[in-house]
Amino acid sequence: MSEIICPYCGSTNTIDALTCLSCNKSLYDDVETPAGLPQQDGMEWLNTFRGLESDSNASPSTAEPGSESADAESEVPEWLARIRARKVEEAPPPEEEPLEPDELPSFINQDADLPDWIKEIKSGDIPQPLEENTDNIPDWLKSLAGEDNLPSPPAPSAMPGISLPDIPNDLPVEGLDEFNFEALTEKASPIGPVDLPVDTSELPDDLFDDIPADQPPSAPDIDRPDLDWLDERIETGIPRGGPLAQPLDELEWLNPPTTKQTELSPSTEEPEPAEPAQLPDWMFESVEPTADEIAESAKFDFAAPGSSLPGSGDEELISPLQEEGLPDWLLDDEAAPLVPGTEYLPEGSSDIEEAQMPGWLHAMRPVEAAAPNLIASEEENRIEASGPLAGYQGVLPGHGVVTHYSKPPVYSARMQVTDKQRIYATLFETLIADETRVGAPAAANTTTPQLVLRLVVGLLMVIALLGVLILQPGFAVFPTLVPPESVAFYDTVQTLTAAATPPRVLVALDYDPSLSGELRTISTSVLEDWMAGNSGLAFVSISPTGPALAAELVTAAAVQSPAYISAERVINLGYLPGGASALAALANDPTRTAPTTMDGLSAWDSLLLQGMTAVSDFDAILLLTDNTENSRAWIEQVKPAAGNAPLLVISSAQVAPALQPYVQSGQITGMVAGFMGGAAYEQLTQSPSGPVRGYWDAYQGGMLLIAALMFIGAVVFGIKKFVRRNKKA
Amino acid sequence: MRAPLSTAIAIGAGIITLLGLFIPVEPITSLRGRLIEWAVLLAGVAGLVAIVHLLSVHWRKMTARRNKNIPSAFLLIAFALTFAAGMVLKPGHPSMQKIVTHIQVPIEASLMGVLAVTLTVAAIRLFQRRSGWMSFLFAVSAFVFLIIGSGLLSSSANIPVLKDILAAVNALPVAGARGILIGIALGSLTTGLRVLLGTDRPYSG
Amino acid sequence: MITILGVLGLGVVFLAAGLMIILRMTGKDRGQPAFRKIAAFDDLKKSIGLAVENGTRIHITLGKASLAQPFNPSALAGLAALDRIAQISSISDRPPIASSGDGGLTLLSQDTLHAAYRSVHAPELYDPGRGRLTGITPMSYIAGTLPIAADEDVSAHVMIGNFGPEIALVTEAADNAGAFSLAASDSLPAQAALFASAQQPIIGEELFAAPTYLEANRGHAASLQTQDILRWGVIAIIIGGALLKMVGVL
Amino acid sequence: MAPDLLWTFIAFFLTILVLSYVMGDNALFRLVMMVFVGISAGYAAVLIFYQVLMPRLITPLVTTPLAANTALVIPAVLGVLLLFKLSPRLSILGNPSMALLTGVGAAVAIGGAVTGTLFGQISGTISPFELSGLSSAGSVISQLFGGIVLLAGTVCSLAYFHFGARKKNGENTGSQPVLIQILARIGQIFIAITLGALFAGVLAASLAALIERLDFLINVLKPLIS
Repeated sequence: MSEIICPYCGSTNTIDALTCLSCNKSLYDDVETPAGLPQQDGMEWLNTFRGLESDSNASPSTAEPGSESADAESEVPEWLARIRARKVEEAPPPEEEPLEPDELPSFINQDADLPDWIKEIKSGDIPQPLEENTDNIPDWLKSLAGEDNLPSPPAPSAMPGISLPDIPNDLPVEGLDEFNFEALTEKASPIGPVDLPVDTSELPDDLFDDIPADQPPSAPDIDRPDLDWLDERIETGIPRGGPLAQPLDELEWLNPPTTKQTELSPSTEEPEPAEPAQLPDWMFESVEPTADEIAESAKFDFAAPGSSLPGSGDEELISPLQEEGLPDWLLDDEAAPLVPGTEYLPEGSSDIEEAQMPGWLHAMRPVEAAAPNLIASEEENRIEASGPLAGYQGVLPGHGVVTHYSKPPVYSARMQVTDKQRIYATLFETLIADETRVGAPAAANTTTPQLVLRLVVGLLMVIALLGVLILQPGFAVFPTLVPPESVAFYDTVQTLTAAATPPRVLVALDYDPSLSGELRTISTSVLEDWMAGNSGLAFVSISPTGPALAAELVTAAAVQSPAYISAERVINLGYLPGGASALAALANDPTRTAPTTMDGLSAWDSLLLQGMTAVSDFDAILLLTDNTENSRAWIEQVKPAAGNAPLLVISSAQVAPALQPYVQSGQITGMVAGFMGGAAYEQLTQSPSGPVRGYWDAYQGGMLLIAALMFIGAVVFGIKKFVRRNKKA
Repeated sequence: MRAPLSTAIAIGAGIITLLGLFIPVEPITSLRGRLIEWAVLLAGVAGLVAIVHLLSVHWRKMTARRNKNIPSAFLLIAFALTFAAGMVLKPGHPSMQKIVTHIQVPIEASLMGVLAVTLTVAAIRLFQRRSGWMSFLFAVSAFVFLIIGSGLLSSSANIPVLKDILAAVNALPVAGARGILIGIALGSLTTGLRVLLGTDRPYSG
Repeated sequence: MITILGVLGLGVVFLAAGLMIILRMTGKDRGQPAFRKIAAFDDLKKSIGLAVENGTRIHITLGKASLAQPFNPSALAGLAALDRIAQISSISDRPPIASSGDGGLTLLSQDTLHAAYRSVHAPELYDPGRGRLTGITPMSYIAGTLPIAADEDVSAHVMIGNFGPEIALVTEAADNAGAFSLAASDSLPAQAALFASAQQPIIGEELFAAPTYLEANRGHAASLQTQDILRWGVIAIIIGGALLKMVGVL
Repeated sequence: MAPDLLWTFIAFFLTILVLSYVMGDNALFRLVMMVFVGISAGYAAVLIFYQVLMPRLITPLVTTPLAANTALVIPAVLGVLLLFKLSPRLSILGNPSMALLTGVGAAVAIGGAVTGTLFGQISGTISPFELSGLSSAGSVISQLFGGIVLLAGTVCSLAYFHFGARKKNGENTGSQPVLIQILARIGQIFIAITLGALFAGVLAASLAALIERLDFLINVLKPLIS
């Protein structure tokens, strides 16, 4: 079974536990799923299926758009007001103070929209980097505070988790031309990933590329509200031009830093990798949220020397992503002829139109894709000066390439994960394991042993029964203890057949051919007794095959009663369509419900049924049944109409326990159930050669064989499970 | 609202039938009887329609371009022969009864026999499939009742309290059965009411 | 003739109907009511999800109860579950198939599928061939259902309806094919057989909870709440009645 | 070959082929199943025609004047409409017929559940507490004890099925009050015992069927061998 490790005491808990069994602390204490979140019809199950039941409501994709947009609207004025206040007062930004969680922008407080593991990270790790960042902020913030047009400074921090790759899908590209997305990117918060439904590990690394290495890390919270509304609009799918237009206009002030950045000279030179020590912690923390990144960190160490970091350089970017991990549209862009931004263009390439390159695409353009092409352009222009290829243009250089490429970064294989990350990685693995468990059940693996087991058990049973039936060893003792309901049955039959007037019995035949073997065997002795008393038998059935089975039954019983004239004393009223519903009609008026015999003759004018108009005119009702529901209908609907006529039941063993309540309540006068009841009846009648007696050896042997097999199976599989559990422990 | 006419018919017919059961006064009672009779007739017609549909499904399977299902042809032939014979001879004819007693009975009874093996294997594998104390109790109960049902204990009439013990053990399942049956009745009540309230409209296709 | 039992019966029906209506109306304000976890339904949801993702089929079988019979509510509950399953698996490459052992039920299963696809705006998915009669008698119904378990690439079997114990043959065939099986019946012998043979057996009245646990409409949740209220009413009546009987009042 | 002997051999081979399923699924078994489905459908169709439609609908409509059978016109029309269910395009025309069938079926089910099971089982649970007719103290105690066990089992089994759960902060915790949990635990015991007993009963019934079939095979083969 899956387990959850308590983040407090480390003890294991069942996967469905909400609080730790050892320390009694909540396993999800930082997960605040809001109450009454509307469930999106039909989609929650998919989350459940993915093993993220508790997250299902939290997923931004499942959250109700209406409510989200409403939240967004309620949040926007706050940050707008703050920004505007800053603009007016030129006061130090309030973000300099460490933010309390309550003060965090809406997208952070919207825990409900977040998967648990993200919430954990958010609640546990975010505040600290915020404080650290705010410590670092003042210098550059102060410098920026002097710029009127820059109420919010361009943050060099890349936004590793921002859902920017979604933007081209959600918004028209031409719409995005209107503002520079790079600015937004720069201004993104490291806390951003927690707000995103997408896995940050799938983001293109060049999201980070435009960050000037010389800029210190910024306080991301300043710009967080901007991203907040953007994310919300992107997620809620509000069409651009409407509600989006206004924030875009307001963001025009973001252009200067962008312009400033584009003025940075593109460099094909080896960038200076930033020293890890100089990097703020939040950069690492921001990587923490996604489980994929936890796995990714196994092959990539952000803090390892020699590796670059987001914001540490322009081209020399760490890309834990493989090409196949990129979205198609990004791959397409890579494959397309290079249309770089001005800052990357080498000399001679300036004829390419700048305007064709949207800002957002520029921001996301993988640097790896750009750099080799830059070299290629140089190569194409170079003319070989010496050797046999002298005078040719575009000859591959023998030595130049080496100088253009830096030594590939060495990625550390050492995984640097915190305990929490490990816990969540384990949890994630468990969830995946759970996901694959169902639908590809263990049965698939155990099919062969199961078929073998079935074959062995089947052959064993068949051979054993055949052997006993053929040899008739006589090892089984006939029952001497007789159930009281069988005694009552026997007594009733004896009383009625001993009467001066031969009784007339309504025989309700309500069993399927599948159990005709059992019921025919049991009831033959009973019918023989009725026939011995020259009883009149009127058969009726609510089963389509009932009339045929009744004829067979009478034929079998009549063999032992040669004096009995079946043609006169037996009448077959046929089949009552409508099943149990027809029984109410039968109880009310049998002459109308079953007017004719199977042969089409008028039943109630016959010698046997002459003068009868109601069910209560019968001396007894004998029900032969293999079915609880129909039995109930006979008991509840026909018995009350039968007056004092006793209701006798011959039932299959499979319904006997279900009919016991009616025996106890007296609604059933007497009952013979299964071979056991049949044997009891034959014991009472002292019949030396009853049909049940002939099968008794096989029956008792078979029952004991099944019990033994069941016991062995329980022991074997029980021990197996016990051993397996011990091994696991 | 989806299928308003059908919904009205279902609710109206249902309420009349229900009232006729609880308040047996004229003309509700006769109306109820009539509605039930109509329902039985319609169930019969629905049965025929469904049988035709069953045949069409197997006809399609048999005539499919790919993966032809040959056994479907046997189904169609068996149906055609039985139906033709039945229409000519009528159901009461001895030959038609032979179809039941010599074809349906052997097949159905043999399938029931196979079920004995299936259930035995299921009982053996019970603890492989699932553990837990409910399964354990189930297994113990089944084992005990198999022994009781075999008649082994009933052969020892000399043991003084055995009869009482057997009677007490046999009474135990009654309590659980009652609980389950009452629960099912409650479920049936609410499910039926959902139809009568128009919440469930399975006929609105 | 009007009897006390008749009046009482009618009272119970009106009480239940009133409760359902009130709970449904008040439920709109209070949100989704809380219900206990039933592991079988969780696994069913996962199996449906896997079937959708794997492109395999879901098979829902509705039993053999005739609509004109008193024990048809299990089939009605099965139809409600079919409706929900058809909706949520409508994005699958292989839409679910429904089988039954009664003519009326077959036609209703076709109607249900039709309505379900229309409700998700995909009426083109409807194929009457996916609502099948597999056999008209109880055992022929099982015989006709066996090939579905073996041949039709079914990865999840949902059995909700009135069956006999012979349904264990289908669960075994499903097991052999490596498919998931959830089974619920109102028949006691069938429940016993399914407890041992089905991967996820549903006991007793839990079968009526299937639509609610598959997140159907509020009416189903209200119906389940009503069941709970009536249950405690019945318990109170039983205990009170026993006490009154003991002291000789009743 | 005598017809009876032929029928016996048919039954014999069908039994053998079906029992071959014990060894595993096979083509012959499948073939027999298809034949079985076809035959049972054919037989049922004949029965429906001759025992339902003919006597209750067709014959009265044909043989008696329409004025005397106006009530049958409605089911006749509804029955004809039901035939449109065969066409996917026109199947909607059959909806009223299905609605009537469903409505009446639901009402019948409600009636059965309330008057049949609910009242019947409640009265059955209470009835053991009727002690007035008992003479000896021993029988009173015995019946009272039995009645209490029965009542406790019924109540606890019912409590086991309680669906409601507690909400915490508006979220479903899935947990139930302690009292219900305790009752449910006890109820589980009774339910498990009941299902175990029923399972043994089903096994006994199916074993009886297997024995009867094997005996049939032996009886057919005996004369041939001897």
